[in-house]
Amino acid sequence: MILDLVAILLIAAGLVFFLGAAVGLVRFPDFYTRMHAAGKGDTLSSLLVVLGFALHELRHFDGSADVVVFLKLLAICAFIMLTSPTSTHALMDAGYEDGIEPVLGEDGENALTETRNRRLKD
Amino acid sequence: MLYRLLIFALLMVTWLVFSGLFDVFHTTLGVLSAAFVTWISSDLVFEKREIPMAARFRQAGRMVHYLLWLLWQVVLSNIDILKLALSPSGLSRVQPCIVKFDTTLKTDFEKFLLANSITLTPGTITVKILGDRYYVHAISEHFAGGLDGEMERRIAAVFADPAPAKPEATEGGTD
Amino acid sequence: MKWFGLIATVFTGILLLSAVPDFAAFGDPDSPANGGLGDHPSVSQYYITDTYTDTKVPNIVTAVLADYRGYDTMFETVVIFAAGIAIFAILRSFSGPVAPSHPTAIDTSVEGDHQRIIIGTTCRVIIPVIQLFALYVVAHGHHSPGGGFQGGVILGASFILVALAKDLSAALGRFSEKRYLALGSVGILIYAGFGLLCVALERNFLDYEILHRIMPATDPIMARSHSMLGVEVGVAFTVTAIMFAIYANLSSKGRLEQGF
Amino acid sequence: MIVPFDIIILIFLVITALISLRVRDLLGATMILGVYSFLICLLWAEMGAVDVAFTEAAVGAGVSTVFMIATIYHTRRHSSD
Repeated sequence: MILDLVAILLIAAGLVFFLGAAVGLVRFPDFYTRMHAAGKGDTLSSLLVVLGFALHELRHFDGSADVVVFLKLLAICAFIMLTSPTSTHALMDAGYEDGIEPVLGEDGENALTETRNRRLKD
Repeated sequence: MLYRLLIFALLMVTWLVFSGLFDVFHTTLGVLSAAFVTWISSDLVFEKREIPMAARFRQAGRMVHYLLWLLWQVVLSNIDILKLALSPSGLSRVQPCIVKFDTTLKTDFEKFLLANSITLTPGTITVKILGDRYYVHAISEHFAGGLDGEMERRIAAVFADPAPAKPEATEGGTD
Repeated sequence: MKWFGLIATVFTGILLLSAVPDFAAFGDPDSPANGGLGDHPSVSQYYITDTYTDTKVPNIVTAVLADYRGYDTMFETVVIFAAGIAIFAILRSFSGPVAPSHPTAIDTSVEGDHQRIIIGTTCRVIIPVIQLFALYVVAHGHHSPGGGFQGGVILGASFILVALAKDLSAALGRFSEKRYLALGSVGILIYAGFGLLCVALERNFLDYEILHRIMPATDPIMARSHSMLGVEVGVAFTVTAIMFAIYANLSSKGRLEQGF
Repeated sequence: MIVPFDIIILIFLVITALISLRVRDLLGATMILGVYSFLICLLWAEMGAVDVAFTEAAVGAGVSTVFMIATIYHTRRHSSD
């Protein structure tokens, strides 16, 4: 019962973060800031939803099968934790290599220009 | 050799979690598969084989502690970005910049861990690592302030054994 | 030409759509495919009711694929092998030094970019887990979705991942040309070997039941189950080798040198 | 089988198929074909054909996308028509 409640809470929180990611994806100004919303809202929300499923699996202890499913879902969580930031980074990096100029704030600086200048000199 | 056994054990645990069937036939298949994977790709994980096994286990313990802390940070700052995305005035606070900083971490795995921790905590994404220098895209100066080095200190503390090295490098111990 | 294409597409579409009302409803037990016609029992009813008693395999799809229609699956594997050999025959070139693949392209990479610490480390950590998962998929085709094709593709993809994370030569160091050509053929030989063994024991090709005579500690039913596993392993070998072979030849224009 | 879910997936399938034909950038078209494969995979899974869905996810959305990207890398990136 309590586990069910916690599971529902986790899944609902995950969906709220998904909403935040989706809204951010539409509202933010350029590729890089959109990746912030898409890459990270995604990570935490999928983690929360999968954790919710995992707890839901644990709710009745009548066999080993449920525990195995729980562990498998935890393994999926670890996989997401490991690969999601990497793919976000890979997309950012690829975008920069492809020459997409980041939109900067008023006094925001772009430290990466130093590598780019060096590159042009060569 | 000891490391091969460790990798084999981790893979075997992973197999049992995947499989869920513990009869003799499937366990034998698991032993064969784990041995095969150990044979073809055990050189991929745990690059520094000279670190004693006990140090590895201490590192693994601290690593779990660090990951819990990281998870909490991720939740905290995700709430931040949620506010940013949903509040009507949030867009005015989006002032992106790309900052750089140098790290003192040595091994690839530590750098990887720091980079992915930065990417996981919202507001900042690692764009590039060139040598020791990190280039981080931050969604505003406020988030860039979070890179004050606390994360780096914590990671350094995880690996602060006599011989600095890589930790648990398979996610086999996911459970 | 464009208009002709449009007319042809629309005509075919109308033809296909006009056939839709004649279909049975999804999962209809009385449709000819499921229920049989008249008093002839249908083959799918047979699979559903008798697979487990025939073969002791809970996953009907695997039983149908590797046992009841094993002949079919064997030639599917041969088709994949032939595709790989065709790509090898067309692309592989043994000619001299390599011309740069993009002579006109501007190198836009930032200095020091070859390090790729983050991607490289992630791939290094997850590749063993992916390979173990591939073997798990092959081994548990009897109990859960999966089997030789899927497992083979995942195992091949793990080698492709090595090539993506480092470069092609690192992947070829693990899985050289000689090895993948040999493994691709060995897979089919395993499959055909199971069939020929049955012939040698005076049964039909791929009639696994008789294999209990040479397999230790099995009865005719378990012999079918275990032979299916063996056959799946053969399929997995071929698919792994061919997937990697196709990637290696495509990504390096058949020179197996540069690649990415 | 859940009919509204089916209809949503089928609509997305048609949309992705049309977009992949319209896009001039072949790399983009490849990505959208990956999405298409993944939607088909969802459809199979939802109809209960889990084995087929698994194959579609591994072959269609995974490896064949990589093959196409590897090919585009050695040909031209933009379609001429």
